[in-house]
Amino acid sequence: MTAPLDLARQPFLVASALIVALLAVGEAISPGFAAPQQILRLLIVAALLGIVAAGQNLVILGGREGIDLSVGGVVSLSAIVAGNLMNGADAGIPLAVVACLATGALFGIANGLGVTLLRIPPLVMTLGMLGVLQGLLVVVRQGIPSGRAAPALSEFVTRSLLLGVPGIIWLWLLIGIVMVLLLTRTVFGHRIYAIGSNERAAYMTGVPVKRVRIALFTLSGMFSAIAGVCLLGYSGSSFANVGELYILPSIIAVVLGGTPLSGGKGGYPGTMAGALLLVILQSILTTVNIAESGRQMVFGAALLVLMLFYGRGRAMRA
Amino acid sequence: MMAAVAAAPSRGIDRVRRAFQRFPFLPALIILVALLLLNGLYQPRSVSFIGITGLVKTYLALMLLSVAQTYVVYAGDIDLSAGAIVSLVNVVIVVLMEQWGGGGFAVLGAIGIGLCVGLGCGIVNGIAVAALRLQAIVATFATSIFFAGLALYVLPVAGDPAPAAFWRTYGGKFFGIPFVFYAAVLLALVLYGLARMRLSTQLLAVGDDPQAAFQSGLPVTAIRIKGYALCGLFAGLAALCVTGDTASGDPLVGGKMTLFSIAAVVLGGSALSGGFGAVTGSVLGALIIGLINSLVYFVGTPSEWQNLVQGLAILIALMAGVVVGRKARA
Amino acid sequence: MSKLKLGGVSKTYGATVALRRGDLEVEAGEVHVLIGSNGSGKSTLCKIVAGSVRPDSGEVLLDEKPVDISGPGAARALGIGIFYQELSLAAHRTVEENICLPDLPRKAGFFVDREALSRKAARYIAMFEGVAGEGFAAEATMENLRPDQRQLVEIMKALASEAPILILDEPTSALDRSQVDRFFEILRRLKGEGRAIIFISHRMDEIFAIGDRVTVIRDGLTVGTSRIPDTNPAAVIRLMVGEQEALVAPAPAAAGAGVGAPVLSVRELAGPGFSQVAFEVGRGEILGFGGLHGQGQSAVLRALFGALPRISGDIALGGERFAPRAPRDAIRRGVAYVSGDRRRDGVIQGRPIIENLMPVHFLRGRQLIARPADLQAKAKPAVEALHTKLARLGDPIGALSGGNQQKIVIARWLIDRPDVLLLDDPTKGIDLSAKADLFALIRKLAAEGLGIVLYSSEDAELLANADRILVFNGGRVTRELTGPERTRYNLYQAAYEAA
Amino acid sequence: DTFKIGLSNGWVGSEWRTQMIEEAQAAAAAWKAKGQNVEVVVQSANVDVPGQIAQVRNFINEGVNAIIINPNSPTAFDPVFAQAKEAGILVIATDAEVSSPDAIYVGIDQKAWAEASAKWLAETLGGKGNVVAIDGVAGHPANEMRVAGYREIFSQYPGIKILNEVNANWDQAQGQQAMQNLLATYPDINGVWVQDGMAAGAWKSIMDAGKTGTIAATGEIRKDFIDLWNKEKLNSGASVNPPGVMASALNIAVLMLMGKELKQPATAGQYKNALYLPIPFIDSKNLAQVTSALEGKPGYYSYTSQLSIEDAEALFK
Ligand SMILES: Nc1ncnc2c1ncn2[C@@H]1O[C@H](COP(=O)(O)OP(=O)(O)OP(=O)(O)O)[C@@H](O)[C@H]1O
Ligand SMILES: Nc1ncnc2c1ncn2[C@@H]1O[C@H](COP(=O)(O)OP(=O)(O)OP(=O)(O)O)[C@@H](O)[C@H]1O
Ligand SMILES: [Mg+2]
Ligand SMILES: [Mg+2]
Repeated sequence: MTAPLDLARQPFLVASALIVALLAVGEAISPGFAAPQQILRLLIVAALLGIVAAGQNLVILGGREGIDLSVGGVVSLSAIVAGNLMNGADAGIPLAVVACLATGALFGIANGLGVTLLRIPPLVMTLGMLGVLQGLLVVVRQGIPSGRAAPALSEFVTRSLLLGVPGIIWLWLLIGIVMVLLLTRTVFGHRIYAIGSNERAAYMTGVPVKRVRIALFTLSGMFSAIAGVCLLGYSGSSFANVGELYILPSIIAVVLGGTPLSGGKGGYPGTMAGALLLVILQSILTTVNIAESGRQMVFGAALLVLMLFYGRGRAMRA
Repeated sequence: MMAAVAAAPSRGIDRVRRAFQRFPFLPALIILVALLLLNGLYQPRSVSFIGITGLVKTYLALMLLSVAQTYVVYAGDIDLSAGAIVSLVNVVIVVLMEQWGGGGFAVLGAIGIGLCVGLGCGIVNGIAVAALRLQAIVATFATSIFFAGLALYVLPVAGDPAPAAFWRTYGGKFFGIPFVFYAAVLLALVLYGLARMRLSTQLLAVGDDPQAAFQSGLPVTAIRIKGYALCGLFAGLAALCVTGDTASGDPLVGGKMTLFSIAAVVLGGSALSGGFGAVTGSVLGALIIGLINSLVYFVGTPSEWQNLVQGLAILIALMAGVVVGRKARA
Repeated sequence: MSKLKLGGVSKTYGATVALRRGDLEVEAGEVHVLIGSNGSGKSTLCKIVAGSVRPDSGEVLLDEKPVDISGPGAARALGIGIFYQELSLAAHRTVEENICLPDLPRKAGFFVDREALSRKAARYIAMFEGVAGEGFAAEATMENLRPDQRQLVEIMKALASEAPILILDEPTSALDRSQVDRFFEILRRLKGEGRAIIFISHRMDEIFAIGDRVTVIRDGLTVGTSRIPDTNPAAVIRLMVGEQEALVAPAPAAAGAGVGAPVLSVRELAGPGFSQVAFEVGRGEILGFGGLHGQGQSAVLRALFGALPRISGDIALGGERFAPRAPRDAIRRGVAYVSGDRRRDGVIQGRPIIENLMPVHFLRGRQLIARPADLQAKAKPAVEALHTKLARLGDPIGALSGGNQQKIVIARWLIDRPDVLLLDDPTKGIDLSAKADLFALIRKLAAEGLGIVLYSSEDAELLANADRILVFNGGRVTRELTGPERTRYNLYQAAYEAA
Repeated sequence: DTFKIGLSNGWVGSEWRTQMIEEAQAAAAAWKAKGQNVEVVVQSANVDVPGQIAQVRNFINEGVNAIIINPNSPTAFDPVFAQAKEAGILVIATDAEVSSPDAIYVGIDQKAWAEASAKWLAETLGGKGNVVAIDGVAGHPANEMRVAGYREIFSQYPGIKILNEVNANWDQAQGQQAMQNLLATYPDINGVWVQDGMAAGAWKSIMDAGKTGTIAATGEIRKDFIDLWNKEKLNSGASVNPPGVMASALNIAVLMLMGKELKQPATAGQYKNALYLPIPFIDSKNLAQVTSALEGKPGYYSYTSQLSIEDAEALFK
C-alpha cells in the first residue's frame, strides 16, 4: 500500500530465500541442522542480534550518515546493570528493566545531542561513546554484588513460553510488528524517512529534525538495553564486553535487510531476515570441522557474496 | 555592492577562516601542543629526547595507518580492514624472513612482498567498494574478516620472531639520530609529494560529489580503487613499523588499530563524508591518541578509571576538533 | 554538413520514459536552442551526448560518422563539452581547481602543475571579470560562493574544455542580467569560431536573443526545428504544447482591487543580507519582490518563514506579534513557503509522492497517526487543483518531471489552507504551461483571502502577476511600484540604480 | 627506601584481570608490615600490542624499579624489554610467557593447565568417547598452548575422538552459542573440553538441552559457576589459573629487588626463562572446600591462590 512496505518487501523476500537456501546447505552438511528445535535456538540468537539491529535500523534510516557504534557498549552495560539489580531474584526484574531502559536512553540521548546540537558525525560520536562505555564497564564492575540473571528471565529467553516458542522470539515478533507500524503508520515514521531522504526539505516543511534524530538515537540505546537484558537471560550471568560482538553484525543485518547506509529507505522486516541470515551463516561455519582461519575466510567471502544480492549502490552511468 | 561596506573589520576573522580552510589540521595542532605541554608538566621525561623517540617508535605505525585511512576518507569511503591488512602483512613478512634465512636480502625481499600484499588487499577492497559498488563500511568489514582469516592461515599462532637485523634497524640509531626520525622525515617528504599528486585532488573531488566528478569526466571507479590501493600500501608500511617495534609476527596485532585510525583521521580535521581534509592532520591525530593515553596515566588516574578517562578524553577531543574546526571555518 | 547528429535516441527509467525518440542536428557555427516543457527530456538528451547517461537505443553521429560515447571521459575526448543543469562542481575545491578538474594539468606524469592550472583557469575567470560579483576569486572555494557564482564556474568549466561542441543545459537560470549579457557576448564569439552550441533555456527572450535555430521537444519526441528568424514565440509555444491552444499570459492584475486588512506586516526587519525592510500585505493581495538577483529578496522570505537565524525587527501576522524561530513556528501560524530550489529545499527524494505531500499537514493537523486512506483522501484535491500529472500517489517522487515535482511541493501547502503564502522564485525551471496553471491558482488563492508575497527572477512574470512590486537593491527596498508604475522600464531603473 | 613497581595490563575485558590487579595491589600493601615500602603504579586498559608497548615505555620514562606485565604478545616486547633492562629495570611477565631473554616469567604453565583438565576429562570418560573442544581466540599464544596441551593428552587415549574444535573467543555467550550448534550437529557428544568463562556458557547450553547427566565437561573457577556446579551436580573438573599470579610475581619481584637470588634460576619453559607456579585443580573431591573458600564473595570472583611472602622467600637462597 504505502511505499515503506513496498520498499521493504523486496529485500525481505531476497533474504528469506537466502535463509531457506542456507538452511538447506546446513542440513546437507550436518543432518539435524534444520530441525525445528535447532531453528528455534537459532531464532533466539537471531532475536538478540535483531533487537539491537532494530535500533541500528532506525538510526540508519534517519540518514545524515546515521550509524550507532555504541550499541555494543550499551548492550554490555545493560547486561551488567541488569545482572546486578536483579541479582538472581525474579522480584528484581521490573526495576532492572526500567533501569536498563533508562541507561540506554541516557546514552542514546547523549549520542543524539552530540550528533544534532554539536553536529558531530554519528560515526565519530558513537565511536567516541563506545570508548566511554567500555571504560565505564570497568568502573561499574568494581565492587558489585553479583551479575546473575533472574530465573524467570532465563526461562523467558531460553524456554518455551507459548506454542513451544520461547518468549524472546515472541518479543522479537512484537518488536517487528511495532517497528513496521511505527515506520509506516505513524507521523513519526514518515518523518524518519523524510529526514533520511532530504533533511533540509524536511526542516522546511516543519519536521522537528533534531528532535526526531535525537529520538532515533534514544530508541537505539533503548533497543540495545533490551537486548542487553535478554542477553543476560540467555547467558545466565553478566560478564564484560558481551556487546562488542553486536556492533558490526547489527549494521550488516540492516544492510543485508535492504536498508542502505545512506538512509531514507528500507524497513525492519528485511533487517529481521538479515539478522537470521547472519546467525545461520555463523552457525553453519561452527558446525563445519575446519580450522578457524578457514572459517573466517569463508565467512568474509560469503558476506561479500551475500551483499552482492542487494547491497549494491547505484551505477554512476545509469 | 553590499559586502564591500563591511569588509574592513572582518579582515582578521577572514584570515583566520582562510587559514582553517587551507589547514584543516590546525585544531589538531593546537590540541597536540597542549597535550605535549601537559605530558611534560606531569612527567618531564616523557617529552625528553628519549621519551619522544619512544612515542614516535610506538605510534609511527598508527600514523601510517591513519594516513592510509585518510586517502580513502578523502573520497568519502572508509576502510574497516586496515588493521587486518596490518596483521596480514606483519605475518607475511615475518614468515618469509624466517623462511628465507633472515639475511639482508631476505629482509628486503620480504618487505617487498609484504608491501605488495598490502597493495593487493587495498585493490581487493577497491574492487569490492568501487567496482562492485558495495557499501564501504560493510564490504571492508567483510574483507577484514577474510584478511584476518588469511593472516591466521599464514601464521596460526602469534610469536614468530623477526630477524634481529630488522628490528635492530628500526629501533637503532644512525649518526646519533634514531632511525624512526629518518623514517618520519621520509614520510613527511612522501606525503608532501602525494599531496601534489593529481590523485589527491581527484580523490577529494570524488569525495565532494561522486556523481559530479563522474559527469566531469573523471574515472571515478579507477580513482576510488587507487585510493584503496594507496590505503593498502600505507597499511603495509604501517605493518613494517609494527614489525620493527614488536619484532615478531602476530596474526591479531592490527585488529584494534582500525578504529583508532579512524579516530585519528577525524581528530586530524578530515571530514568522514569526504572532500575535505589533510593527511598531516591524521598524523597529528595518531600522536594525540598516544599522548592522551600516556597523560591519563601520568596524571595518576586510578587503574580502573583509566579506560573511562581515556575514552572521555578522546570523545571530548573528537568533539572539540569537529566543533572548533567548523566554527573557525564558518 | 552537421557537426553533431542524433538519430532516434531514447531512454527509459523503469516505468518513466524520459526520452522517446530524440532527433537533433547541430551545425558548426550555430547556437542551436533546445526547448520543451519540464520533463520533456532535454537534459536526458544532453546527458546522453555527454556520455553520463547510457541510451537505450539510437545513434550519435559526429561529423556524420557514428560514434560510441562510452562515458563522460570518452565524450570529452570526442570534443564534447557540457554545462550540467544541476552543476558538476566539487564543493571544497577552489574555483580554479574546479575549472580544470576534468583535465588537471600534469607535471612529471603524476603531479599537478599548479602554475599551468592557475594560468589556464585565469583565462576563463577573466571572461567574466566585473560581473562575477563580490567574493569571486580563483582561490575561493565553492562552498563560499553564491548560486549564480557557482553557475558561472560551471560555465567556465564547460568553456575550458575548449570543445568544438558545447552543450549548455540551462546555464542562465541563476544569472542576473549583466552576467547573461556577458555570457552571450562570449557565446557569439565562440559561434564565430565555428563551435557548435546547444543551448537550453526556459526564457523566451534569451532564446530569441542568442539562438540561430530552435528545436522543440515534446514528451520525449522531437517535434520540429525552425530557424529563429522564421519563427516567433507564439509559434514556438504552439509547437511545445502541441494541439492544445497556446496559453496566453494571464491579464495583469487589478492593482489594489479588493485588498483586505493587512495579514502580514513587517517593520525594520534586518538580517543576513538585508536591512530596514518594511511592508504590509493585505488579504487578497499579491505583493511582488523585484530587483536584480540576490539583493536580499530570498533572505527576507526565509526570515519571515523562520528559516534564517539572527534577525531583528517586528513581524505581525493578522495583527499579532510573530517571531518565528524555526519554519515549524511559521507553519503553525499559517505561513507557507515555496522555494524554487526544489532539489535542496523542496523534494524529499526517493520517497513516495504521498509522503512528499503530507509533512505540513501532519504539523498543522497535529497528527500522530498516518492512515493511508485518510492521507489519500486529503492529498487528492490538492494535487488535482494543480493539474499534476501522475500515475499513483504511491509512486516515488523521482518518477515525476521537475515541473511536476514542483507542483507537488506547492500542493503540500494547500491541504490545510495557509494565511500567508511566500513564493521564493517558485517557477525556476518550470515550463510555461505549468507556470500558467500556477499563477492562475495563486490568483485564486489570493481571491480567497490569502496574502501572497511573490519573488520572481523573471520580470515579465512579476509584472504580470504582482499587484504591487517592491524593488530590492543592496538588501533594502529602494522603490515601490504600484498601479500603472509597474512597467518594465521602472523596474529596471530601480533595480540598476546604485543603492 | 621504596620500590616502585609498575603493573601493566593490556586487557580489561574480564573480572579475572581486575581481580589480578587487586590482589597484586594487596600483596604490595602487605610488604609494609615487613618493613619494606612497595609502591605500585598501574596501567590497565584495553590496548593493542603497540598500546601496551607504550605502557611499558611510560614506566621506563617514569623510572620504576620493576615492571610486572600481563603481556598481549609473547614476542612483541623483546625490543622494549631490552630497553627496560638497559635502564636497570627488572621485568617479570605473568599469565602469558614472553620470549625476551631480558625478562622472566612467573605464572602457571598454560600447557600443563590444559593437560590437567584434559586428563580429568579423559579419565572421567573412561578413556573413550566423542569430545568437542571450545577454544579461545585463534592465534592467541595462551590459547594455542592450551590447544596443544589437550590435543597431546587426548592423543594418548585411542578411544577418545575429537569431533570438532571451534573458537568462541573467550566469550561466554559465544561459548554458549557454539555449544548449542555443536549439540545440534553431533547428537552423540560425551565430553566437552572448554576453557575459562566459556565453560559457563557451554554448560548452560548443555543444561538447556537436558544433557547434564550424560555429558562431562570441564568447568571454570568463578563463584557463580561453582555454585551452579553444586546446585546442578555437574560432572565437571577445572584447572585453576589463579588471578593471584600477578601477586606471586610481585612478591618474587620485591625479593629480587632486595638483591636476593633464586635457589633455582628461572629456566623452565620454551623460552627458558620461566618459573612455574603450582596449578590447583577442582573436581568433585575438593568442591566443597573450594565452595567454602568462596563463601561471601561476589559471583564473578575467581577461586585464587598465590605465593605468600613466606612461600616466595622459600624459593630464594
Ligand atoms: N536556515 C536553515 N535553512 C535550511 N535548513 C536548515 C536551516 N536551519 C537548519 N536547517 C536544517 O535543519 C536541521 C535542524 O535544524 P533545527 O536547528 O532548526 O532543528 P529543529 O528541528 O528545529 O530542532 P528543535 O526541535 O530542537 O527546534 C539542520 O541540521 C539543517 O540541516
Ligand atoms: N535518473 C532518473 N531516474 C528516473 N527518471 C528520470 C531520471 N532522470 C530523468 N528522469 C525523468 O525523465 C523525464 C525527462 O527528464 P529531463 O530531466 O530530461 O527533463 P527536462 O526536459 O530536462 O526537464 P526540465 O526542463 O525540468 O529540466 C522526466 O520525467 C524525469 O522525471
Ligand atoms: Mg533539464
Ligand atoms: Mg529549532
